[in-house]
Amino acid sequence: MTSPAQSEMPFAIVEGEPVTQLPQDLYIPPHALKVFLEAFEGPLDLLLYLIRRQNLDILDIPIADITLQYVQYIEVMQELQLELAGEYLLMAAMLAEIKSRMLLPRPVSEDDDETDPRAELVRRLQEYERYKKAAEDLDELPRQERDTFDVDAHMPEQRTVTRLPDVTLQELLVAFKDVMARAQMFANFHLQREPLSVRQRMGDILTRVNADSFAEFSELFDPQEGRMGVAVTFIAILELLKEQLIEVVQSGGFAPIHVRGVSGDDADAEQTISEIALEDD
Amino acid sequence: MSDEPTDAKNEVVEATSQDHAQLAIFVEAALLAAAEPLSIDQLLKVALARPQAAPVTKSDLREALKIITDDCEHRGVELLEVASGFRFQVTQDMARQLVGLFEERPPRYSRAFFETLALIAYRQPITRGEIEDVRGVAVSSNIVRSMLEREWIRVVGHRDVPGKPAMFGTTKAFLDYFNLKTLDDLPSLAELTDMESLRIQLDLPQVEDGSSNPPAIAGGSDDSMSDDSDSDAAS
Amino acid sequence: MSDEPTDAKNEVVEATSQDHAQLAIFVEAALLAAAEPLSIDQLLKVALARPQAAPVTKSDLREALKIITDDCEHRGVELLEVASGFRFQVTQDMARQLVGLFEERPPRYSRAFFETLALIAYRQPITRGEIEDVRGVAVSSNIVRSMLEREWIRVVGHRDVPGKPAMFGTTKAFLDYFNLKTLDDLPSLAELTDMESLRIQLDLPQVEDGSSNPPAIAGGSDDSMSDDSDSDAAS
Repeated sequence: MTSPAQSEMPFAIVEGEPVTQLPQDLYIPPHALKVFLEAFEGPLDLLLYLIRRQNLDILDIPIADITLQYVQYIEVMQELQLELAGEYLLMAAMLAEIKSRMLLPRPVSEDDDETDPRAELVRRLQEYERYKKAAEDLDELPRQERDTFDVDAHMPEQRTVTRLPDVTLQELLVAFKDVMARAQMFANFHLQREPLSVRQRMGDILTRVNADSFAEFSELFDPQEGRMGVAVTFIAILELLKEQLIEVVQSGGFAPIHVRGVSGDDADAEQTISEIALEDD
Repeated sequence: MSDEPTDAKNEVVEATSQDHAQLAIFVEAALLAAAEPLSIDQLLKVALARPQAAPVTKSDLREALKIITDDCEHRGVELLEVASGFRFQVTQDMARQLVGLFEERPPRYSRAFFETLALIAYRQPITRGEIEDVRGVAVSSNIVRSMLEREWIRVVGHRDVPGKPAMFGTTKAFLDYFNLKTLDDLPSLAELTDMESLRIQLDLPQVEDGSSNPPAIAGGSDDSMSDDSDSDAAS
Repeated sequence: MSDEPTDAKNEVVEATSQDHAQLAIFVEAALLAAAEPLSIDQLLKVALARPQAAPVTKSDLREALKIITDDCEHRGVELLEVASGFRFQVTQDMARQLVGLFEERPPRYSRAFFETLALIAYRQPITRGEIEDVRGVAVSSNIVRSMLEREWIRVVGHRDVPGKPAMFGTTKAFLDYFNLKTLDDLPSLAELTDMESLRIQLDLPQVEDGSSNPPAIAGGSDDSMSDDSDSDAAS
């Protein structure tokens, strides 16, 4: 196995020149380094780059060296004040942990891979690399707009007969029944409009959400109250948001929406993780 | 190379008919891929932009276009010159054959449409405001307009209140469409309780479609035994 | 007609190669006029909707498609079968010649976009969280949204875990765009160089024709009796 000497390995290539040290006196255009570092799709991608660049065996990663290099990258990124995704710091912590476990005496069954602290990391690296490759393959497939084009012949004007929708008497009757039933509902609603006031609902919501825990958005609605009741709840939530008494949070595009009361700041989880990472260096 | 090969210069490589046939293939593809008609100038520009562009003149292009025109004689598309250039177009004849391609499935009316029509039928004469009162939401002008256009409803008078709103009622065409003699034949709400009897009783209008092709369909399904096994594998 | 000519019945008009050539002209025009690929079923419907429709079978259509394919051999366009049917397109060779035709550059997609797309294509149905597990970074909402907008992916169900995250799968439009007929046509995944303990198994979903994914998923868990021994070890 090649013992990778850090001095020989540029951690970045800037304008064709290998960079083997952190830029201290030498001026490197920050944007160049930034572009280089931003090319990574995440910690796994960065790790793979470090491993592949040195032709290391992915099944036998020299964890100590790789960890050192990895952490140096992280530091450069932080120095450049790149917005560093939390995942990078998590990975640093994981590497540090593996490194320390590697120092512990191994169990007797030396060749049992299950006990290799690196196993999980290797699995993730391999899996990621697999899909990284698949993505490249996909990108290379001949595709519309780039490698082939749709063709079309002009269609001469046609007198198109627009067909009108068909209607059955039954549909009409069902619609009538529905609308009359709803009118009934509205009639009831008129009697109980008072208790559904927005202000009162705002109070109700505030008592249900508090600063310490989230309430699920959908749970704030009671279907039994009917459409108007739901509307009142919704208006109340909007009003509370406007008055900044609650906040609405969604962790991702299609994730459930949560509501909580507004109070002090949240604990900074990232801080703790980065401390672990640097501590270990 | 430019426009017109001068007869005198023998050095000028003259495009052969072979070259023109090749160019025709290129021009055909360009016209089919382009979203808009292409003029001779545009075709020339595109032809010269080819990675290994053989020199091409406008008269070469005209030769190529002639080849394409001749080639189309036995096809369902033709090369047509319009104001802004050349384009491929489905022939008139073929366009008539392609009716099935653009036949849209008739759209469905919205729930709002049905409810509005039902209220007009069952509660006529009725104003738009009154419909809105019952439905609890505004009635879009489009809905009223499309009913008027189908001549299912008409304005039967004006309510004697501020604004003099129009009152709507159903028409004879409405009754005809649903095979009803009078409004009294409209089913009552009570009848809805037994859907099954309703369906039998009502003689719901069948969609009359003169163009359905029973013989053709029959022919198709005759073959289906052998065909289906194929198509399973194919699709 | 063509497939199984019963020797007995002479009345059955058999489609001649002449008829197939005629049909090919029609099919070519239909495919050129249509904005989307047309399946055999759609072609059959359109063919039968012709004003004086001669009876046509699917196997007649396949004959016609073969004629068109052969005819394209010397042209800049080709007939291709993709997931949702047949379409004409400019050949790759010709596309390179047509650089001058398009001002706009083709849309470019980031690495993050393709890695996410690859995971959805190869591992569908897959949730966003599962994608993030493999990639080791968060998946941006923009990427998912733009895939949904292009209709390359769709929500095929929800994973039965807390939060009920949406599971994504690819669409026919995705396959069409990449000139593929089925998911099986995707480039195969790289083999894993395995440590003994690492057994990562890929469950490539079968492409069920027509039937949408949710039942396929249900089918998957039905099969789990036989599969589980493997997949347990995997994930």
